[in-house]
Amino acid sequence: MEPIFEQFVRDLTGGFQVPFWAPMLVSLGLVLAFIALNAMFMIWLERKICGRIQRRMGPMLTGPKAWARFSMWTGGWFQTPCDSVKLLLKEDIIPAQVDRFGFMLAPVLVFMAALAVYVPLPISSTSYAQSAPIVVAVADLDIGLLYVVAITTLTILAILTAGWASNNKYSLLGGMRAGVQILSYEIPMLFALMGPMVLAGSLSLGDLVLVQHAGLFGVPLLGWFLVPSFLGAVVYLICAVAETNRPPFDMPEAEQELVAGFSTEYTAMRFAMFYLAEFSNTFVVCMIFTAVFLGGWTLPGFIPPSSLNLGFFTLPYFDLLAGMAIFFAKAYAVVLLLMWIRWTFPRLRPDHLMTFGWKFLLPLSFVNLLVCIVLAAIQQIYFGGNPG
Amino acid sequence: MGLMDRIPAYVDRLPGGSVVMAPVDWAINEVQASSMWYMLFGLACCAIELMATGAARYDFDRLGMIFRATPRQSDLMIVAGTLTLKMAPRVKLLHEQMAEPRYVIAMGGCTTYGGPFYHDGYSVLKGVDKIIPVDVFIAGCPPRPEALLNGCLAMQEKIRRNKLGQPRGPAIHIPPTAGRFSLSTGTAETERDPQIPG
Amino acid sequence: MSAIGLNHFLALGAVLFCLGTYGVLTRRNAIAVLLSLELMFNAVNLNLVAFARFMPNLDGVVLAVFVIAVAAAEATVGVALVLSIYRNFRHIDLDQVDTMKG
Amino acid sequence: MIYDPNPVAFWLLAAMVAGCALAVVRARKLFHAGLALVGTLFAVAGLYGLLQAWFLAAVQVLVYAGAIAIMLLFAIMLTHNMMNPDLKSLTTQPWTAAALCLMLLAILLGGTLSSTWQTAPDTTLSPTWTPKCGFQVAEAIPSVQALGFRLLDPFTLPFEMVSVLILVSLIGALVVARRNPALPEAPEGREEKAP
Repeated sequence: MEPIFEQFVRDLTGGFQVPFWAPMLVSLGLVLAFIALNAMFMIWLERKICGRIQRRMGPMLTGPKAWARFSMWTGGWFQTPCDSVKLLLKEDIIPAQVDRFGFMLAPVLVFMAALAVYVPLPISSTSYAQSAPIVVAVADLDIGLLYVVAITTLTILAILTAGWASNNKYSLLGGMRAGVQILSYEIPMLFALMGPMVLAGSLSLGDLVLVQHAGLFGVPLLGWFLVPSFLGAVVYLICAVAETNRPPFDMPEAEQELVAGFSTEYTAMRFAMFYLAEFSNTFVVCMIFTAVFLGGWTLPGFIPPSSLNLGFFTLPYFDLLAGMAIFFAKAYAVVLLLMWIRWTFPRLRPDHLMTFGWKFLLPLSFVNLLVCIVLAAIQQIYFGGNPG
Repeated sequence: MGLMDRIPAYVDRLPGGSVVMAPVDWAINEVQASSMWYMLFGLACCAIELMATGAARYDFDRLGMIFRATPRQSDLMIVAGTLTLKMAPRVKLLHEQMAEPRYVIAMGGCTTYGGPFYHDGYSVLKGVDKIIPVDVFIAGCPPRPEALLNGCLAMQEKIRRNKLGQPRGPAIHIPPTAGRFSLSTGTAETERDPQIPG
Repeated sequence: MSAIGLNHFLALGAVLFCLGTYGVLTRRNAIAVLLSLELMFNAVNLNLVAFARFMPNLDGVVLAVFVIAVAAAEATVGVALVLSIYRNFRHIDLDQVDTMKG
Repeated sequence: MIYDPNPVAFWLLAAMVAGCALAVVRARKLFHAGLALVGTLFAVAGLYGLLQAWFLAAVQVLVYAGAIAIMLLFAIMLTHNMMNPDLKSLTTQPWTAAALCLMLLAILLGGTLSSTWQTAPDTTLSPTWTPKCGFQVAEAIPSVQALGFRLLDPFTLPFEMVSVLILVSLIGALVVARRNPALPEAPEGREEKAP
């Protein structure tokens, strides 16, 4: 089997061998572009949906006016690019009393974490010109799920650093709240993910998806881990909202008490990096939810052909494209769910948050793990091997 | 904006420099006008109207205006309400903490000239422009949300007339009988009723 | 640059261990001592994993996992002690913590 | 063949380990020392990756950098003024300790470098790891499964003992750190001021 990128280039150019660093550079560029464009789109979508939920219209005036006249849903689509460019052009303030090293390090760290977490996420698979289907990801790591959870801890570090280095009591409180919150919600999250790990017998995200496609007890749809580890899915979703500091778990940046939390002293570019990373992380947890609980790029009983004959033209890599379309459709469905949650529920109190996490979600995730172990044992005894 | 202030002065002097600068000016102004993030603070009764303007019926967000709680991230300061002498230094400090480019709207009579406290208000600052530069004055006590929206549109118009490296124009005054604001298209002075989605 | 062998990793582990020792000896702040202790733990772990790789035997990695778990327990107790000292003395300067029944 | 890691990666990571460790023991602000510790931990995780112990690298980042280091940072924040450089209170007897540590280093290096280790040929894995785009990474050995079997078969007792140890230390930490209402506390006003 050959890496998809190198194969693609060779097909396109007729035998050109790419140097070893080219796939890394290309994937870095692709992920960067994806983060920027996707975050812009998500922010716009969030503002439109927020408007809809609150009986408003959201941004209407940026971009060509005809779009806004057509329907309120299409208006203001140029809003987020405007915001981004404005943030780039604004004055960059580093207050005199801050700890300069930490202050400048924190946004870079948080962005690095947001970037690095994309590595093992599988978005599709292809069997075009391959003996067996291969998973399309930057690198489908053997320890993918563990890697993702580990990298998330870098975000805590960055937020703590931002809070401490700003030399501002609101920032410090916000940073510490964020740290405590992410740290304590990471544990039920990991235990919630352990159910699927046990069911699939693997930590690789690509394997998880393939196992789900194969089905549980021989039934395809049952294989979506949403079904056997339903509790785990619910716990993961709640923890994911808490991890990304989104309402109703946004104590770290509660405007009423903490101004803007850990990002209080940040201006322009540096603030934009925090913002971008936050939305990128939101999308990442949705992608993980899709891959781990919703069957990733597959649909039950649907295997797209590796190339599509359109009569006048044969479209190669059709299964790759179809898989990507399915994957992103599912991921955006989860994004919409998160937005619905965000604009519906009021904010929790910090002590309620801790109680909820430790006394409710953690036992629930243990129960889920137990259920998954029993199911995996049944599968192993009566149907042979792991579900895959 | 250290760099942004110096470059246009050089470019403008070159032959054909203004041709280069015009689209740049247009783009920068358009971007700034489309995303004026205002600072979340209110001083008195005008703040209630400010909240109403941000809420469902009038909806600041359609102008691309969202609130930021910290001055570091906001572009626009809406001084809403009676500014007492005790509060004045804080407002000045908040204005100084905002990053350039920053704009100020003085909302209502009190912030414009002292309002009802003009004669006897020993504790009231008679005009916020005594401590910080103001771009738009909105009359009214308090101004209706339509007037505030009108002021924001005027603010946008003023930003669109900016030229890099040159001082800003004089302040704009919005009279209390400002025209109606059309909520569907965002243009001023139409007679249509507000359309509310849903 | 010559090929990297086992000795390179062992030397790096030794350097890391000595730096940790230096920190433990010179720091007076309790948390700084804890930080330096973590350096020493890591030096040992590095050696274990290097041995596990170069004389192919998984036991080194298993031991490293145990070391990490023990380090977690150590850090928990250490931080609890530091907080307790801080509550009684309002500082965590190890040279000054010399009274019993604080 | 003997496993042969990439020298460029090794020297980069080694420099990062040594530099960050030096910062841990010499930094003026304690928070910077904590940040440098996290840097060291990440570099060591990178070295584990270089040694193809992927699972251990992830555990290092997750447990060490993610939990232990963050807990230490919290302790720093709870016991310190935000911007207190506390330079004077940080180090004592630097030169004596340096001499001692150099002696220790000489002994350790002499010991390790003079002895011959029985490095065995490695038949189980591909010698080099090259990251591939859209491709399963070369079978990471020691793989998670092998490690799991190893943990559960010969090392069952230590494994259980470690879990008991963690439980005991957790309870002990709670007992130690709990506020005892019977005992009087030091007054709040006395900030840490080392003589």
